[in-house]
Amino acid sequence: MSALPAEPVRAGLLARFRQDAFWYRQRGAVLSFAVLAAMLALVAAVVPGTFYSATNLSNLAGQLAPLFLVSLGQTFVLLGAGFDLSVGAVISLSSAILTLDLADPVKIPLAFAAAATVGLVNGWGCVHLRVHPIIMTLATSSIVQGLALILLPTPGGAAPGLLVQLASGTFMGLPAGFYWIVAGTAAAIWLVHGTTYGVRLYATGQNPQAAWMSGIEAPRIRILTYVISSLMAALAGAYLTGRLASGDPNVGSALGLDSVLGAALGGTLLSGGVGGPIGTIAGVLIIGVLNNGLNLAGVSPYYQFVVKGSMLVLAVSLFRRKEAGL
Amino acid sequence: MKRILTALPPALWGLAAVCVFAAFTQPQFLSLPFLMILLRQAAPLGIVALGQTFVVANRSLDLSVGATIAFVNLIVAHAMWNGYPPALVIAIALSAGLVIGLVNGVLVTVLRASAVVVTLGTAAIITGIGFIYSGGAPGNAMPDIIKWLGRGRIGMVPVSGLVWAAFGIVAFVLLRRLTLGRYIFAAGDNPSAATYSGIPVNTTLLISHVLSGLFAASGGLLLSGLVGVGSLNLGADYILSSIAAVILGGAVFGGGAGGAIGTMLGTALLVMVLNLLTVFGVDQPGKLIVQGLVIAVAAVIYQQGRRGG
Amino acid sequence: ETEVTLHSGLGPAEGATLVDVSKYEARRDGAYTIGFSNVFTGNSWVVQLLEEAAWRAEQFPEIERYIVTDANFDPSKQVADVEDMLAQGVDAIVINPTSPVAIVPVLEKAYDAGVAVIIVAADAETDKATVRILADQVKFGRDGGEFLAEAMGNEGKVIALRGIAGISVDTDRWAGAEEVFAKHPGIEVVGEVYAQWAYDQGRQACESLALAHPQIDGVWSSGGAMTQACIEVFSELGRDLVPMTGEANNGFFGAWKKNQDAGFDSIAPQNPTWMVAEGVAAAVAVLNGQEIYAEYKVVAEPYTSKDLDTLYRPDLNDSYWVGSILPDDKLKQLYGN
Amino acid sequence: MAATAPLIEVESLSKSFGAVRALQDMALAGHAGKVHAVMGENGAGKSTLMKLLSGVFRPDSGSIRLRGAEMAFHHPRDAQKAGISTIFQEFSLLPNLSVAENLFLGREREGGRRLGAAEIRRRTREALAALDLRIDPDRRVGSLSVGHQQMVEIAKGVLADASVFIFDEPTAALASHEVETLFALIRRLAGNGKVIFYISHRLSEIFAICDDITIMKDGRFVRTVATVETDVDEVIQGMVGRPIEELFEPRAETLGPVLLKAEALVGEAAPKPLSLEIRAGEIVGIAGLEGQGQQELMRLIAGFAPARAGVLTLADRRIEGLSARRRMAAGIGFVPENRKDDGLFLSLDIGANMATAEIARRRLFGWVPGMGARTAEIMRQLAVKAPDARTPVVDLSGGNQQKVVLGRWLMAGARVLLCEEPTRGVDVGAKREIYRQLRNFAGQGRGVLVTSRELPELIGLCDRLLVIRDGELVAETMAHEASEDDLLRSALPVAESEAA
Ligand SMILES: Nc1ncnc2c1ncn2[C@@H]1O[C@H](COP(=O)(O)OP(=O)(O)OP(=O)(O)O)[C@@H](O)[C@H]1O
Ligand SMILES: Nc1ncnc2c1ncn2[C@@H]1O[C@H](COP(=O)(O)OP(=O)(O)OP(=O)(O)O)[C@@H](O)[C@H]1O
Ligand SMILES: [Mg+2]
Ligand SMILES: [Mg+2]
Repeated sequence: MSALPAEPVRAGLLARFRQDAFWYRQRGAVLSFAVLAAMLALVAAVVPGTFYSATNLSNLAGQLAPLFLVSLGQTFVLLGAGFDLSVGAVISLSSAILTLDLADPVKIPLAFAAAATVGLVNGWGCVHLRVHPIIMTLATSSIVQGLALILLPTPGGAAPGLLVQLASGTFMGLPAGFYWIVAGTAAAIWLVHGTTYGVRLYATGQNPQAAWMSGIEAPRIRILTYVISSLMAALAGAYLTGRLASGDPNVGSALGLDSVLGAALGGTLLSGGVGGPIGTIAGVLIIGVLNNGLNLAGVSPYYQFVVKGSMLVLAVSLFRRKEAGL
Repeated sequence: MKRILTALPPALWGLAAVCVFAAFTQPQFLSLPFLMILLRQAAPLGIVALGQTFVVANRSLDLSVGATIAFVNLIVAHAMWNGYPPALVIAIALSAGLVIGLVNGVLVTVLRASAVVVTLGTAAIITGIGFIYSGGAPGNAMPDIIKWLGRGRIGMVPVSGLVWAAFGIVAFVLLRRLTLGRYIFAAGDNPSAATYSGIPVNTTLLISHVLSGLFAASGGLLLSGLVGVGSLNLGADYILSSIAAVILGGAVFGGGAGGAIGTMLGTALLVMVLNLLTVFGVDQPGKLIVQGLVIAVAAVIYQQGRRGG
Repeated sequence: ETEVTLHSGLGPAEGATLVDVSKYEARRDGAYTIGFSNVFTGNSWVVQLLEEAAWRAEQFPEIERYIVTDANFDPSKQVADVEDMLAQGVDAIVINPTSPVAIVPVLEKAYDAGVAVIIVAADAETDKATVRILADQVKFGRDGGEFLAEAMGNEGKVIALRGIAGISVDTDRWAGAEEVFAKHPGIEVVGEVYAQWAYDQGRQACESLALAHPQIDGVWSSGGAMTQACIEVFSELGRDLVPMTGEANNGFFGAWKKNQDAGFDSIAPQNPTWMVAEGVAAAVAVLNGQEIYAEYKVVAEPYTSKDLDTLYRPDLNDSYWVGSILPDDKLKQLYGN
Repeated sequence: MAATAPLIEVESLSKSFGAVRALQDMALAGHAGKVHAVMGENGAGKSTLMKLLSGVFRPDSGSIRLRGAEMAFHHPRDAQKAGISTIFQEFSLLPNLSVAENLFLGREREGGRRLGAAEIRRRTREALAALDLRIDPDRRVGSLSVGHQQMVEIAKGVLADASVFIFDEPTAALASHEVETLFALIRRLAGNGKVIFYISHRLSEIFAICDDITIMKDGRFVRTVATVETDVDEVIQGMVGRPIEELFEPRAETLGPVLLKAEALVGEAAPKPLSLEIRAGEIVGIAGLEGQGQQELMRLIAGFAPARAGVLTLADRRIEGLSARRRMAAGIGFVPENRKDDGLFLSLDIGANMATAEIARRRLFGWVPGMGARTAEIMRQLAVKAPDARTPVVDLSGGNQQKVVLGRWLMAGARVLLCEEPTRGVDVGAKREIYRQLRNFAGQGRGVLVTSRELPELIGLCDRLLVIRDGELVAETMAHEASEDDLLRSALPVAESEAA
């Protein structure tokens, strides 16, 4: 029997990123941590005292918690080769539900159930009805935003006391937002890297058909990514409602696309199957440091637009992909 | 026969349904003056959506159209152009759109960065430059010809409607009669196969983005003419509306479907539905819900049709 | 130290008390950092407000740093902005709240930290504010409603052009108008559309409503550029102009003046752009330890047709909001045709 | 035929896709220890049958019995649990997962316990070792050669300890020596009492390894015969419904002038200088083991990889400096190996698919001429089986799809066609058709350069053969003098060929 020649193995760090499956999928994360490090150094040079002050870092944690949560959720959807534009509206919806005139034990589960339903509808539409994710979630986003405005036409209402407590103040010297971030990130990393669901998600994101033929419930896995994303959005909504101690039917609108930015800047490819929550940590921090650094440096809002836009384009240009397009 | 039926854009059926509905409930809606007004309302969005069609057919996306419209508006309204020939002002505005499209195109093709992120980034940059350029205080030195384009009429017919039709013809020819269109649909369907057939895939995508920028600038010009003054944040709602119109017109990302006519019908459907909702006193949330439902239903029907055919 | 005088269009609110300025003694070093947290930079009203506030800040030698942030309508971004300002050690925060409740916790945090908190233009539901400078938005709507009722002879069909759904400025104005309409059973609101205070959307809204309703006897508008758009729609459709409410904007004044001969009449309630500038001035007053009330209201009455000739500035463009505190050369530079 | 009870048995199985009746009243019986071939033309329903056995589709009617028990699979996993392991026609490996992750995908748990990473690695190594493979379990599958990928796919079945193995065209992407490795494995599996269903369009393989042959046509069962009791002609007659006298066309009698000439051409991925020439009327074949630089050579000539040094002339015109697009305009045509990923526009129709290369030669803003007549003519010439040019190419069988890609270059008037694996996954009838078209093409004074993993195909189709080894052209023979043995000997690496 003439055996096949052994597969050539190239040595070196760079080859590792091509040949080792784990590092191949995480190469974007490595890059974005490098970008983050560069930015932190830059900030240290420009606004050293204020940025690295305890107050500021603690503020930063509070500010970034919602973006962390939605971006992590979005990461799941992107890994499954989907796209969820509706998270912003889901945040608004959960904020609206959480400030309804209902008992806390009713409305808190209700908010998450509503979010899960939106996720299921998104997943169902994309997976079983085969509507393009951008189109599907654009449509549901519009519908969900409408519902949020019906439930809560103007900002206000009373946030559940529990959420206000959980989202404000400090615990062991660290701000509440920090714990939300740690909890969300740990859960996401565990799901992706610590469970069988994670491998199956990577498989499904690359090629749902092949994954299915390998005996995996690919459709269910893809639908689940939308549910996770919606639930994370609801969690972000809960945090925001607690932090702002009130509801707002528009509170999530900016976070929809920002969540994609957070995940994409972290090296998760929009084509699916490459990237992950570890990179998203760096991606979100890049956005946060950028916003915060520009504010601290006293850059005028006009110039902030230009600087932020350029940084975005620059950072994302580092993640060169196989094919151009979406 | 079935092939032909499923090839028709979903917007056509939607439009027919809406017209029948209007005929029974709001007959004045279908009166000529109102239709002319609808035409004028639809024209700027229609042109932007035509531009969006190129990128969507090419499996990309342009989220910077809103910022482009606002930027064009700031340019043409700026006092700096007092005394210059209007043609120059228009040329400069259109060149701005062209440059924005070019930048998007280069970033998307050469750096192969995600179009979603890139065009969001360029949108932020353009918005910032617009603010800096106008000092936040938009002028109102708009040449009359632009106002005429935006609100003028020839007889009963709005000039902007005619401009839209002209752009429709241009887009139709580009997409369905010229090599470029074949390149776009081929590269949108399978970039790899397109490369191996000798199609200049990158150039094609670049041109799609340039066209989108150019069309967005043209739409912005009409909208500016309609508004008549500089106005910050003009056209922000055109980003999602233009995508919605393209989807209603039957184009999906790549896949060889959709085109100029579909997008024009899609725009008409969108504008018609929103007006009808206004007339029925449906409030903002209701409009959002109906708009979402219309998009979802169109996409589902279209997708089912494709699978069967 | 400068003696701060507030704009004459402001008056202490009913029952307003004096601020206990001794609380800010620790900060009275004559070198202040003042932050202004803005809602959104997207229309000419806000832009003029920014210009006026910046100009007013320049006039005070004791302001060492003047910081502006833009929340882009996002309450959580505004919370972050305020936090960032606190991290920079501001002495006073002037804020135009995105939401009456969302920013309360962070404002209270600022207040408790001894920072002067000046709430301007829209209210926030907290006691922990040093000074408030507010325009009465309900009155804005009510004044418009009353004008309409009278001009229509207390009966007829009205369409309403609203601003942005869910923004308190708009809901308050509409509440004022509804209050009036409720008193006159002959008045019927036949259509109501949100047009974001913008010209292009106001135009579309007015067009659909005008065509759907053959009879319209009055137009109530939440202000902005929507009324101007609606006048043009009516003229274009060849319909008789009906009474419409407006706002004190130069573009609208121009349209009003142009159509006066055709029998058009209107009213222009004020929502002065200089409120934020006065907020900055109030902050300086507080920090300087000057006597100041805890709440001011805009006492300016709406403009009517008799004010038109004196206030309309044909030499400035449509983006100019009437009643600016900016010096004339600055206005010409910003809005000159 | 075996007298024992079959291990797996299929009776009156039917399956329709909309109006297409892919399978009707199909019968099949697999006996332990036997290798059972399933044969039929493209679209005969072989893959559909196997997908029913492996739970990908559910039958409309009929029964599947495994060891006498009726089976109802709702999901591929059900079939895998029942002990049916399938190597699908289209790869089901995930390129960005590691070898270990691929092998254990969907079976990370065993008896309710999750397998640890270390254990998965160990068992992956064992499964690979059983196939004589030395691959790092953490290695990304996408970075392996196609041959190794196929082996990993098979290792998956071995690992599952299945009792029925289905191989749907496993050799379509393998080179001859890899096929040998595979066959050894299949024999070993059969020896262990497994049932093996084997699908291939390569008749020689069927006769080399299979015990029984089931022939099907148009979704129906034709007959099952023992391999020893039949011959090639009979099988073809059963599949196609008519005998095929001669698979290959006669070779060229006279050759024209040199059309394409490469002199010491060097590219980034092809660092060793390559020289070759193709004459008008000639079909030249490139033989070699998997991954010896065939692809790099083809793509270097086509212009998808820039030339670093050397000269390339097409009919006396230097083209090494031109881009791929320019070269195509100058008369080079390129048919990539992976038809579905790199060749076809699946949602476009035949007309659009055929026209691309011709249109690609035109100016960006040029007017598209009417091409209906020309398309119809080429469709007729190539005998493409489709109602008209508006038919979407997804609806075509593999052979017809391949014809569409060939037609693309006929339409563009290519003078030299670079053709990778022209008959991959194509049935005998269509193969013959494609050979005839390639010969026709050459006959019109043009040249063809072909790579193929099937040596008999290269020998039968070509006029002259070049052997590539480790990026170098090491041997040249006239096809009529060539033998598989000689070719293989020159193709093997020096060390191994000495050993052999
Ligand atoms: N998923 C599907 N949807 C619709 N029709 C299908 C599908 N799969 C197969 N068919 C149809 O079923 C018939 C049998 O196809 P099948 O793939 O089983 O052929 P095959 O014998 O495997 O061909 P080949 O030799 O080319 O692999 C074909 O006519 C095809 O059109
Ligand atoms: N999902 C599907 N929907 C519709 N038709 C399908 C589908 N999958 C396969 N087919 C049809 O099945 C037939 C054969 O399918 P298959 O994928 O086996 O092609 P093939 O002829 O074997 O090609 P290849 O040799 O390249 O694999 C083709 O006619 C194809 O159009
Ligand atoms: Mg098959
Ligand atoms: Mg096949």
